[in-house]
Amino acid sequence: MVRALGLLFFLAVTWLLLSGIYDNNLLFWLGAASCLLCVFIARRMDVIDHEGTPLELGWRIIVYWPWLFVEIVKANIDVIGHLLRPTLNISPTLIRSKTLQRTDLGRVIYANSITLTPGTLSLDIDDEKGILVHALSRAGAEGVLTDDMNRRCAALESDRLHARAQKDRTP
Amino acid sequence: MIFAIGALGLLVAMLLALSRALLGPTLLDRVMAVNMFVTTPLLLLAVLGYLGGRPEFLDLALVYALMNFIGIIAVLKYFRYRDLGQSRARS
Amino acid sequence: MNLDSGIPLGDWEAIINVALLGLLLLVTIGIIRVRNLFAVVMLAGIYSLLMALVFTLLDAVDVAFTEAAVGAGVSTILSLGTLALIDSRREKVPNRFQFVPLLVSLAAGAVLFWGMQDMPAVGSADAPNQVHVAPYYITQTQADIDVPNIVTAVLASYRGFDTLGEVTVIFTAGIGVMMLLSAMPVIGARRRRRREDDDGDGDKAPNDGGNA
Amino acid sequence: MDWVTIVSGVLVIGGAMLTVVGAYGTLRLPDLYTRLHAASVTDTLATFMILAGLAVPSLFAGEWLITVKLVFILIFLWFTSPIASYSVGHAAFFAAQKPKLDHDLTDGEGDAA
Repeated sequence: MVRALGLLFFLAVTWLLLSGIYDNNLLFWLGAASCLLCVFIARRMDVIDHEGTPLELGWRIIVYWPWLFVEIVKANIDVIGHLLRPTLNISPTLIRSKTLQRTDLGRVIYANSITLTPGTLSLDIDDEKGILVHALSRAGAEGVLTDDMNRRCAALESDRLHARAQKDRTP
Repeated sequence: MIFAIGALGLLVAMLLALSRALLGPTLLDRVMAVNMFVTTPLLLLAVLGYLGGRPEFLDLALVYALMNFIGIIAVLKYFRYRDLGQSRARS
Repeated sequence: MNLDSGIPLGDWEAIINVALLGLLLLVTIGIIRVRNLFAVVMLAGIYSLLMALVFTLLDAVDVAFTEAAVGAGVSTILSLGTLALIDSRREKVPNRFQFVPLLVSLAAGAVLFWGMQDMPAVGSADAPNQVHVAPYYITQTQADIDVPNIVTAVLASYRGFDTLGEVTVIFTAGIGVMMLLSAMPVIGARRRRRREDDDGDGDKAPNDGGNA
Repeated sequence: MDWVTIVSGVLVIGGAMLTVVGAYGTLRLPDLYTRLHAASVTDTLATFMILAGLAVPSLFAGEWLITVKLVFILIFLWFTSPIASYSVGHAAFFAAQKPKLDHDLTDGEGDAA
């Protein structure tokens, strides 16, 4: 129920910000009705769970995003340097990175963070073998192997999220 | 002026991405090029809104972003399962 | 709502228009040249996106919205659904130069150009469609219906019965397509089985693209 | 020229240059996997720079609803683009398109695929 309310709140805020019309009663109530309908359908589809509305991530994700942004900028500068060099000096590398996360949600965040930073690209996720990463250069691959991002993604998962994931897995 | 230069740069980028989509060589190269191509008209749309002094039209850019995503997922689902209807167990 | 013709881009409008139309031409040539239906579907999606940009430049934002959502999104997915049902890999390549189709399309293009001579300039204020009912809609919508978007007001209220008829037609067509498709899975399954007999792995993606 | 114009100009033009660089990279690099890296330059930093360059003048003109729309576009793109890239790379890898590799630090998976 808390999750449904959270989703409703998020949808309502999105609707209000995107429409920008507040002095028209008809449109206002139609918007409210469409938000409620969306939440109702989402409940029927059974997608309101710890993955659909991950409220447990809370403030941790707010701290993680700026760090990820700095990483993205650094990786971009690196890749642009590779692209603009007159002679192509790349050394494509394939590695496996063992995941330290305990939940699927954490693994997905880690894999998407790897893909979002240019120069590294996750190709496959396997629970035992870890994430298969294709890197543009050997240095980039070694950057992944230092597990900095891996540990930060693991730190995103609170115990409550872990417990919730366990509970959702065994219905 | 700055927005016009930005728009011209985006048009050049569109041309380059399009030539990758036309060159191939494999089918997935084309998918990748199309995926990248969609980002540039989206940005061009946003820049054009400012160039014309009517930035309210960013809604359209939002539709582009969502449609791009749905389209690519449909393409790759078709690619993997050869079908859009049912999701079979992964092979 | 401002009544200017198009987004006022000034000197840049011509350059951007020509560049966009050039890209459209390139995509069209690509659609004709590429011999893989899957790639053609994706290029058609690009075509719709560029078309939506051109509509935006013409200040037809509602049309651009529809083009982006339906042309690039829904129709790509529908074409892919069709490709999943038909056998898309064996395609007959005409090796002879086709003279008659070229003649027909050139003639049609010439007729369109000829007809264009009588059209008023794009967005001119004294064009017939601008002086008929359009001024009434533009000035009175806010008082009559109190909806910010005039196009929506015209479609859903001023011409509500018209729209109701259109929706009925589309709904009927949708039911027809669904009934057809509910009979199709049998055919699709048979085809898949044959494909698996053909090349062993029916689920793997093909590597045969790009022989453009 | 006031500094708002300068900042937004640098961001927009720089972002447009980066999209050109990313697109040029997809033409220059040798195989699909490396091209995906170049494409992600366009999807991440270039997009951010252009949208930020547009957000600066609206923010200072007090039109914060437009700024919010720009932020929404950026969030949608950054949430969805890695999923699309992953899907392309995954599909290619399991369609047995071998990546061209200099170093394979796994147990030869790049050859086996």
